[in-house]
Amino acid sequence: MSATSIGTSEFPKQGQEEVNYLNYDHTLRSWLTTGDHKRIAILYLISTTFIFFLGSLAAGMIRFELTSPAGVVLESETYNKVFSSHGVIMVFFFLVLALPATLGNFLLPLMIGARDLAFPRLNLGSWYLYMVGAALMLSGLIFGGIDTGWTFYTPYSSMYSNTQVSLVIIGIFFSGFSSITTGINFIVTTHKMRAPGMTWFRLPLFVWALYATSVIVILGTPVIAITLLLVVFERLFHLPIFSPELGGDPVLFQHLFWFYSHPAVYIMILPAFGIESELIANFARKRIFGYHFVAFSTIAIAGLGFLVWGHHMFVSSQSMYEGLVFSLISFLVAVPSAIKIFNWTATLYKGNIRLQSPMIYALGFIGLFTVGGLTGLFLGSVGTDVHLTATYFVVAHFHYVMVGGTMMAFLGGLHYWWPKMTGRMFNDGIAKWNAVLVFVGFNLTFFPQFIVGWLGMPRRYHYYYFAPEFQPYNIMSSLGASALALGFLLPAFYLTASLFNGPKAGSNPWGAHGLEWETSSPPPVTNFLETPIVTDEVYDFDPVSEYEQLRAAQDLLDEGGNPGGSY
Amino acid sequence: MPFNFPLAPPQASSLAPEYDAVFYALLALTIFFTGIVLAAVVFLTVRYRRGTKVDRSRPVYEDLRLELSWTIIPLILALVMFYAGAKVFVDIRTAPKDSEEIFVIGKQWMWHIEHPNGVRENNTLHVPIGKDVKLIMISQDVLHAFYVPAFRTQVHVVPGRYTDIWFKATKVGEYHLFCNMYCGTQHSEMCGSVIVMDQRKYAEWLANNGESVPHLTMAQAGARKFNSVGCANCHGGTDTLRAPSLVGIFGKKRVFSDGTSLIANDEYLRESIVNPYNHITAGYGQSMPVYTKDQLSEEDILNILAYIKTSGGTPDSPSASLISESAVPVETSKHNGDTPLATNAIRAQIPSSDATPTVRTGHPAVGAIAARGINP
Amino acid sequence: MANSPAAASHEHHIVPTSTYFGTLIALIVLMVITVAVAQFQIPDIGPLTGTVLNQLVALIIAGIKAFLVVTIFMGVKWQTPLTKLWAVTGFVWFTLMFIIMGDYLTRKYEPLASWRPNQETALPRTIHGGTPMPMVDPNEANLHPRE
Amino acid sequence: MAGAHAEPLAHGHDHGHDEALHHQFEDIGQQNESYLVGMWTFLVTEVMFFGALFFTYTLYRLNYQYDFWVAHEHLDWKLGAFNTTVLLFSSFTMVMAVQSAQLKKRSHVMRYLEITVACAFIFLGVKYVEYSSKFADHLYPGISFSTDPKVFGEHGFVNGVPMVNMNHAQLFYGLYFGMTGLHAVHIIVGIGVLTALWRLWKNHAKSVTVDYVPTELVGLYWHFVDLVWIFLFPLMYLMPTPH
Repeated sequence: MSATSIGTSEFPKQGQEEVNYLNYDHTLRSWLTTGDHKRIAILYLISTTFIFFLGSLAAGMIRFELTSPAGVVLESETYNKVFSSHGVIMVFFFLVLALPATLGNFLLPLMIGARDLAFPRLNLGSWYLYMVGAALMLSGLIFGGIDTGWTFYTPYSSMYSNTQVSLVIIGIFFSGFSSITTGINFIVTTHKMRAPGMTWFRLPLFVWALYATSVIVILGTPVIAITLLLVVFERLFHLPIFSPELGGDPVLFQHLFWFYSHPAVYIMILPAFGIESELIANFARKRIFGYHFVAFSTIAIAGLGFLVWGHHMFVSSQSMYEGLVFSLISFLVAVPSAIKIFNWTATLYKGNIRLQSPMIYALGFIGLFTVGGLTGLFLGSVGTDVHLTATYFVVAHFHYVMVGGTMMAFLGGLHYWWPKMTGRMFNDGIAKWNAVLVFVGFNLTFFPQFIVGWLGMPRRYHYYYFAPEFQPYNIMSSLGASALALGFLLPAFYLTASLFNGPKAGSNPWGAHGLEWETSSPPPVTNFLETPIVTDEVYDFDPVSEYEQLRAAQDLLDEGGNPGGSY
Repeated sequence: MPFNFPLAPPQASSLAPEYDAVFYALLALTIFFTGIVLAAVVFLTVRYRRGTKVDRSRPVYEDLRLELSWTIIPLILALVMFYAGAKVFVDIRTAPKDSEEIFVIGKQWMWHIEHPNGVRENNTLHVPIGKDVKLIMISQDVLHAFYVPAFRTQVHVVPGRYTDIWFKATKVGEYHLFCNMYCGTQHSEMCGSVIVMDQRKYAEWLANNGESVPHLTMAQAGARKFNSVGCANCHGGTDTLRAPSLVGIFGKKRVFSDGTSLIANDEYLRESIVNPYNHITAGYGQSMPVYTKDQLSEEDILNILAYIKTSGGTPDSPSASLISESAVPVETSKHNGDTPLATNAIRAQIPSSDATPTVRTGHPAVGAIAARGINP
Repeated sequence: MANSPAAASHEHHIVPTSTYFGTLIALIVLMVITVAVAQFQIPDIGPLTGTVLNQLVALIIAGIKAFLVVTIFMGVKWQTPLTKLWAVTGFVWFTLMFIIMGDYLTRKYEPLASWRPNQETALPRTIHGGTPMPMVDPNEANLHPRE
Repeated sequence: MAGAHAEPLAHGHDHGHDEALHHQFEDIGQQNESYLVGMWTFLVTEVMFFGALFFTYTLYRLNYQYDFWVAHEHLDWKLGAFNTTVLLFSSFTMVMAVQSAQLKKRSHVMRYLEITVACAFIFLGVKYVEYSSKFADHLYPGISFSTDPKVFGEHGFVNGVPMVNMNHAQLFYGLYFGMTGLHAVHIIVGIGVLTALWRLWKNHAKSVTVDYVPTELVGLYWHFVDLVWIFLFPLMYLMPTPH
């Protein structure tokens, strides 16, 4: 542990409540004008949670509608708007920024020992950009909705759809710039704000992941911003770029769209990898196995991820040769992902594993991401993709990655750092069972979709009365979705409840390792009262050392009435 | 409806077995690796959970050989699988040279198909078994995708450009045809079926201008009914053993067992079918079964009457014999032992004209099925 | 962590005005060359037609100009390696987009002559309910010289 | 705010920068480097932003070479060359402003910034002239795009037969207005930023006068705008005759 930050001078006086980032000022104005990365993270957490439940509501309607082959309540037009809203909300307004902007924003400076991000006002600005984008998008959904799917394929989106495509796209444009500003902030912070002694290979793997994510964001997002803008221009001013009637090529839109949107998948999953590494190392009480390999595989995924977008277009009349090239590179991405899975598994060996709720999520992540990743091979393989493209197999695959991967890691990370963010402990017993519920509900929801997709059920279909053999799987899936919904709702309740009646968490309730656990919970406004100097390696656990016992003693001390928890 | 859980789509093209080989290889790989990882995670978690007394000394943090092995082995496997997939893909995309060509136009929200001899159909594609068929496709508005799961093949149908797809069907039957690229409001109804026929029947079908069953005359329909409900067992041909022959009966005088007589006109013949014991022909007993409305509709009776009228002539002449079964085209066997597809019900409603279907509101499924008189 | 000596020393790079002025002159001369080259018909050399060569020359000159602007005006020449890295990243990554070109070079994509969208289902081709967009039939208006 | 700044660990510049130093940084050197790296990463996104458009342009240009060439004949390369010179010159004045800021010559900085803004306005003025001639001939994409090849003069015809596909010409003008329009938006933003910077200098604001880096950041942005034009000019205005 950093030697300097453990000093007696930092103990708060007994009985005096410590000033932290949450309580130094209670006005709404102080929240809305804050430059503090921790407060902005909380703002993001509240807004993305709201957005997430909106998107989940749409998902629930989809699943309800699909229980019957001829639909239940919705008209086709409404159904199309519902699934488009689900996609747009979840992809552009939740997944691409949920992890970086909430947990990343909160933790990046803490983990590297900085007082704040490099550009606090830019950080606040990015939240406002996000809110403006979300407001535009939601107003688009309210005043007519969109029925293009989240992919906005031309010429349907540019010449045929009679819905609020332009408004929603402009919302996405804003949200994209919110991501870009956050990305710039993270890159500069990681490069320039690390505490003394915090070398690149002492960085926690979450920081590596955030860095790689940010690089993808700043290189990819502008491309989709301009591409979607061209769609808007095509709609509003009939600026002909992707319309075949004037010589444009609709497939060019798909190229440019996926040039961002495939790397965007890695924007969503890389932070989850980072969180996963943190959780596995800290709950197995062991340094992550093959730290360098995991770190470099993060960068490799980020780089290779930019070269594989064409695998979304194997049947889109792209040239056959291009398809083969993209397929080959897609298979190569499988390798760094495999490295990560194996390294996490190997970390468990000779660990001292605590099965607390974040660890349950982390173990669930390994299982679900393994399935999600391996089924990706079916879609990356240019031959097998022909039959499976745009069926429920694809839907199941990316939900295994996005929900089974990103959401599991997000929940795990949220539970793990909740005491740090709020200073309160939640009920770990409920949380553990909730993790199991999410795991089971998730599998029940999405595993049947692999089979029904393999049978050939196309995605985005409202009816399947002509193929009643799809029904049993859809019913299973909808049942699972109910369980999953419960699994997502419960944390909202028990985590919120912990704010009021949760026991105070010490500075390090999990006995974890990392700079963020060196400061009090919740952290002071400037994160550290004194700039920490890093002298030890990352995840420097020894499963059987005295450190362990020391830590246990510390836990006891915390429970015994050291409210601030700083030591 | 019985819930069955099919685990694989039917294999109905020459590409399907080749495709499935790669698919199942990947599946085996997936199951293998998932199994290994899950087993390892569970085993290690249980073994090294907090509080167990196990040897935790000398933990390993890095092992280059291990890292390299789980880099290189997946890499090799990935390259092998890439090769297998690529080979299938090239086969799927390369149509044999002398394929039969059929043309497809996609539009919101229907498939319009033209066979080279001019036969047109909507949402249904008839193809011969065992022949290479190449579809040349274009869209009239937005992107669509022509997807036949049983053939394991699909390609986008693009506005402003021809794309093509080929297959060689290997199994007679009816298979799903889906539009698999989101194309607007009624995307999920832009589907239909591919009907694989044996080559002789396909040729007949083409020759019949796209009608799988040529229109039957009333007499022909009557003849079929005559045979199928069993009239022919007793009244067939010149057979007079159990019942009088009906050959040339129309307009003849009939003498009954009670001594009365009537001219055999429509009313008499009809009554003899539905109420056979009112007038029993002299020399015969009460042996004819009574046919209820369920067995014979009014239409059937009219058809049978028409048939009886045509079988004029003398009992010995060839024209008196029943129209042989084989001369009447038999309805194509629709399902080759497979689950019946509900698409028949829907497709029956689609007019064969070129018109874009009117927007259907309300509950299309119910509407379509109700139109057939089946209670959904 | 601002412990690098480079950070401390970058203030001392005060580039003389002559360098900047020289660069400006060079840029303007290069621009004049570009304009001049565009007026000439370069003969074909091997597989490259004169048209391609001409544009190639123009782009190479533009590249040199960009290099001058980036290194001298934007001062990358005197910056830390990190800044240099970020300065080239964008340009390098932009070239990745040209992978898309591989697709277009191996298939034909020009929309079919006279292809018309279905006017019944398309959005009205007007901005505010004005007259429909006139579309030019390439077959009527154009005899394409190269086809 | 609670918490005091810790002692800078690396040796700081003791130039009295405190007022310009933000709380999250240890010293002005770190802050400056952060600003520079931040600006460059932003410019990377800008490169990709324009990059997508440049790529689209390249693609359609390759495919519709002849039509694009005919369409481009309506552009006036002399005006384009003039504008290029103006922008190059403004880049020079901008870099001189930065140099003056390094030397802390406040009046020079303001003078150079004024010239730069003036150049920007000249550029926009010329652009206005160019755009209006296109609008006059109905060469803006949309429903009223000209259907008459005569707007391109004799280039649209060979032996009196029209030789240009007006749909592709519309594609060219779509890209022309899209790309130069986006560039013009950047110029307008640049004028705003330059003016703000000028006001800060005028008011002796510590945030810009203590250190030259804020001025340099604006300079980087301005040079980038110049950079885009360096490529736009030959691609749009100087197409060789296809043969």
